[in-house]
Amino acid sequence: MNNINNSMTMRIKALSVNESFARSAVAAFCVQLNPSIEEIGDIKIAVSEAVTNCIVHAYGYGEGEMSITVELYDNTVAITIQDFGKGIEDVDKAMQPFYTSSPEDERSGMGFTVMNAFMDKLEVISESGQGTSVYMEKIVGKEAEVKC
Amino acid sequence: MNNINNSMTMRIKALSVNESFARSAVAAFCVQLNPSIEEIGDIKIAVSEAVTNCIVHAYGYGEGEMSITVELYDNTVAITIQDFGKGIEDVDKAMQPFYTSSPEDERSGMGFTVMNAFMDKLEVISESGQGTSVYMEKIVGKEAEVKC
Amino acid sequence: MKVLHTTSYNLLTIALQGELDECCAKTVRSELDSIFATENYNAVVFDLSMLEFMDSTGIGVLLGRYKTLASQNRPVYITSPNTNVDKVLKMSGIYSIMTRIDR
Amino acid sequence: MKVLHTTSYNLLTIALQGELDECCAKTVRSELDSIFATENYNAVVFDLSMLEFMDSTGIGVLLGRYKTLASQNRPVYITSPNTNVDKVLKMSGIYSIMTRIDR
Ligand SMILES: Nc1ncnc2c1ncn2[C@@H]1O[C@H](COP(=O)(O)OP(=O)(O)O)[C@@H](O)[C@H]1O
Ligand SMILES: Nc1ncnc2c1ncn2[C@@H]1O[C@H](COP(=O)(O)OP(=O)(O)O)[C@@H](O)[C@H]1O
Repeated sequence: MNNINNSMTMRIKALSVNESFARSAVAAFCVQLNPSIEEIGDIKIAVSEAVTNCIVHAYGYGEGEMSITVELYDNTVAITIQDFGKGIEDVDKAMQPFYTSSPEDERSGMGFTVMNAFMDKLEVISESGQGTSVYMEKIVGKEAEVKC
Repeated sequence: MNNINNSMTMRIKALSVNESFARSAVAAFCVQLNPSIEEIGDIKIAVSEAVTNCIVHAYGYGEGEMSITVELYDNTVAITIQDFGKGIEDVDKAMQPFYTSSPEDERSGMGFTVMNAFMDKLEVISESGQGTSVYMEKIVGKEAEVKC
Repeated sequence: MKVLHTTSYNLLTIALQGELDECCAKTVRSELDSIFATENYNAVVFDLSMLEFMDSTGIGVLLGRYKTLASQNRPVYITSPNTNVDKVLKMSGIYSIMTRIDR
Repeated sequence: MKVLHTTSYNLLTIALQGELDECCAKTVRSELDSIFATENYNAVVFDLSMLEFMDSTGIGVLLGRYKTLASQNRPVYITSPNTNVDKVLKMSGIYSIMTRIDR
């Protein structure tokens, strides 16, 4: 990973109307690295999973904020999605496919599995009561070519 | 203006490749208030003017960051665009139509005039060496209707 | 999100249009359940050709509907997802219980 | 941003395609100047039908080109801006020096 070329941080309310904004804004920022349409789709879904988790799990549909940081390197996108909500007691368990703490909401327990599958790197840092930080990386495009 | 319904803050590098991202992201966030296409166009251009000024004037094309905050009220969008650059010595003079400090760059001196014309409110707070904060409001749409 | 439906020869076709995420999941769920309760059918096809986006919340919605329909012995099929939607469906293993049929 | 051009009967038509802002202004300026230097023409039309966005930086670019062309007695016209581009052009007063012609 080379020198950081560009970066963006946004802070938004943990409202479900912001889900589509969040994934589109991240995708729009990543366009600078010339990703393919499929890569953009992968990034959108991974962002959507992490953002949904903030709204649903971190704040239980209540008030809260989340922060999304996107860093662009030569051919890599690094995304950090952070909340200040209730945190995860057992991260390893939470990351298991099909594990969900809210089966009654028909959640599939596939959120982390999707992030893992669609991105090239996934790191989750969390502690009970301390919020959660999800860090993901994806290698995209062929070459960083900045156009306008 | 009623209770704030939603808000977003982003911090981006003052790079000209970020101009189109910034105006599109603000526009995408405002869509929640059902603005007309013309209103979205007005917002995009006003944001573009303020963002360009950060890049060109505040940092003179050099390194720097800007922060963009969008607040949605019942039928009003409030946008604050802030930089931490060189500031404006005489704000009243700067806001005059056709005044520009860089005529050699073929700047038109119409930036503030455009913001004023296309938004419903414009407030500029600045001091030499202290950065600049541009606050704008626009009344949009008919009614706040949140869809997804 | 729009949920459209037509029934012909006892085949109920549900077309999902737009972006299926957590924001609209609740509405979509109840729209689907009310269609399932009122139509006359013995099999269901989800036509995803107009579905632009879906994440794992959507998987949950589909699986939830599947459970009810399977318990009534009504088979469920999926047709025409776009590349990205297809990727999520594949990795969720959903195709092993809802066959993908393409024309 | 793309700058396209055609010349016919000494009328040079420049079509601007995309978004004209500060990011591409420098490139657009030098592309225009090299077209102006090489073509054979006595009037210029800016066809803005494919211009999706323009801000006051674009006004500066147009005014800059106008100055040179006017000093050579070459009239400059504008055609087919979209509603939002038209609004900026109007408020800048540019139509008083570059006539808007529509077909
Ligand atoms: N940001 C978060 N804050 C608190 N808990 C979380 C967060 N993200 C995930 N979790 C926990 O991890 C579990 C698994 O998450 P995930 O794989 O996304 O599946 P799902 O969202 O369908 O439950 C969740 O059920 C929840 O208990
Ligand atoms: N963010 C800023 N930081 C420092 N100076 C600024 C800033 N915004 C505007 N200015 C000053 O105000 C003047 C007028 O701005 P504007 O009306 O946008 O016209 P233009 O950008 O074409 O010069 C600029 O030329 C500059 O001197």
